Amino acid sequence: MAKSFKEALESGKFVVTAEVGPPKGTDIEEMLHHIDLLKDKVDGLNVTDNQSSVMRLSSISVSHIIKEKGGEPILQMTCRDRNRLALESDLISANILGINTVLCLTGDYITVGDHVEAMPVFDLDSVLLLKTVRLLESGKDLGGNELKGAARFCAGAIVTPEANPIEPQLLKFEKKIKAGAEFFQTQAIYDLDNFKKFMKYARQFNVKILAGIVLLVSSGMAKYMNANVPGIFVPKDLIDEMASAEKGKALEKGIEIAGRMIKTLKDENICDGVHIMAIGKEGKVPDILAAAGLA
Amino acid sequence: MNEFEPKVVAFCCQYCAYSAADLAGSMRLQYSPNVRIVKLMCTGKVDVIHLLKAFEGGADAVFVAG
Amino acid sequence: MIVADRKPFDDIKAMLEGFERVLIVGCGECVSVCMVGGEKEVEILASQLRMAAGKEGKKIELGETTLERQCDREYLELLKDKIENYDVVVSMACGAGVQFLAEMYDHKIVLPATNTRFIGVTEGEGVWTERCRACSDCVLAETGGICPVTICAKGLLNGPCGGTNDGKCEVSKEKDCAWTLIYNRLNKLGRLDSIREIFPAKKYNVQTRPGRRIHEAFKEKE
Amino acid sequence: MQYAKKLLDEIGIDSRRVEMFNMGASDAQKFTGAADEMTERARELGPNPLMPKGK
Repeated sequence: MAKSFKEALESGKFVVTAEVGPPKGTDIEEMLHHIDLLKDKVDGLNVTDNQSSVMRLSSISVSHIIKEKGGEPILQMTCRDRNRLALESDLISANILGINTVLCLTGDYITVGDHVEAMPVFDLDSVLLLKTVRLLESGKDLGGNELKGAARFCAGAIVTPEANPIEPQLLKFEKKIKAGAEFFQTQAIYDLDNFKKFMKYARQFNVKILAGIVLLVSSGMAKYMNANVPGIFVPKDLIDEMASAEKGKALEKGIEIAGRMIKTLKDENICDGVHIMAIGKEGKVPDILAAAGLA
Repeated sequence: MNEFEPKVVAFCCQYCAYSAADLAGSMRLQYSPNVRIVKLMCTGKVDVIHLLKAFEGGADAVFVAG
Repeated sequence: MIVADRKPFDDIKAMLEGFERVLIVGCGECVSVCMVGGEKEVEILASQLRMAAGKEGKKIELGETTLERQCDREYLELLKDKIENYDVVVSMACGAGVQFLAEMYDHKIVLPATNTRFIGVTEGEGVWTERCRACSDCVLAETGGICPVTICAKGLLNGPCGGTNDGKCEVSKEKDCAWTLIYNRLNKLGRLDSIREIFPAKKYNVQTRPGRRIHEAFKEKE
Repeated sequence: MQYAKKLLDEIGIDSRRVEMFNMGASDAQKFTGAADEMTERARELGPNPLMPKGK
């Protein structure tokens, strides 16, 4: 797609993004295959930044590869591993590589990953990182110095509509908007009624919301997420539906559910798009899009 | 090793365990002759350091009864 | 107060390998209160060292003393005569005390018996929790008296991260989410407005390392 | 008591050598039981490793 992600967002169309996880190591064959498979089918491809605090290829290098292949990367940036100097430097570096979309995140804590003894940085947080992006666009840096050439970004953030308690989460959501977030990708949502409530609230702000869709691969996975992943709630009827799938057909059922949810979100004009996370099953994203009638 | 006779120190509260030991005597109950009793007002007073000191002094086992 | 842990016995024993005359110096302040380096703990460590040496048939001569505190020269001076009778000093104070002792008696080997952990409070019997990071730029006025720099694992200044769950932290279900606590406290006080504005990035240059402070009244003397 | 056991284990003295028993003033049997049990444990574990051998 020739359109930039920002143009896609502003065009008013139902925006679709997916995710690419950089591998741990220099063998990128499989990742390149996923990029080729997805780059023309979505409006943006998120590139995770040492996801789950596990050391991998950098999100900038992979975003650059996507750009070179003609795709539209969404650079994820966390505040976990870099102080403000490094973050600013990486932001303007990304910009000169043609990477124009950034998703500002706090980042998981170090000890959930594979380098538990490392120093957690968190010099800035996601709100301040968004502010920093806007500052760099004004031609200045956090040290108060003039830049030789300003940055230019479409900046986004995340929100967790199922967070418990929700009030502090919404307070932060509003701060992110104040700091300059233009779009939000949400944590995985499954309960559409609850999501509609969130959207009713979110609609008072001038931001685009892309609902997070995580592909279910089994009823066990749904139960696991309910018990262990903060901010994710899979309602019982969906767990039952997954469990009802014939043996060996659970993945198909998950694709069907994801497709159906996306179709509902689009047809009922509930939100502005979706962000599909097919963790480990990136190859199935085209099937999900087909099931949603978007292919 | 056959002649090894352990030295056991018992820290006893004078109101409960010491009375119990006394009663055991009156009842002519047999118990290990290896036990040396240290009578205390209350075993709440026993500190870790007393236990360590007992071992330093050569005790083979130590118990607190209260 | 400053909260510390005692180093594992094996570590202390290994540090003292080859020394026969050892002076153990406790501290009567924080480490006494948190039951790791006061008079009683000096006795316990001495007893352990004696037994361990006895078990291995080694000779060890232990001195035991506890100072009012080890972060003031006037108390450290009291060691002046005693210290000469020993090859090595084991300080059971916090890292500050160990260093000050070592600085004052720089011809002696001074070894630490504790790992200094944090500035905290006595949460309950035998339980201490961290409450201050000594960041030199206190934000407690805005955050309802709950420190996000200390209580939040990530030290976030602008609200909870996405890892918060049922008021707990993503790092451990045992830990409270600082921002849930802050939100609830401010809500109760009717002061939520104090966290609606974006909190600026923290100024790390006010945390000079090592820190140094001179009381106004003493500045001229300097 | 746990603390005492830990301190003993640290220096390589079997923590089974120390124990706490609760009893009332009339529990003569409990006392004799405790006395016998600890003597038995000491026999099993052998002499206090701190003491010179052969005594």
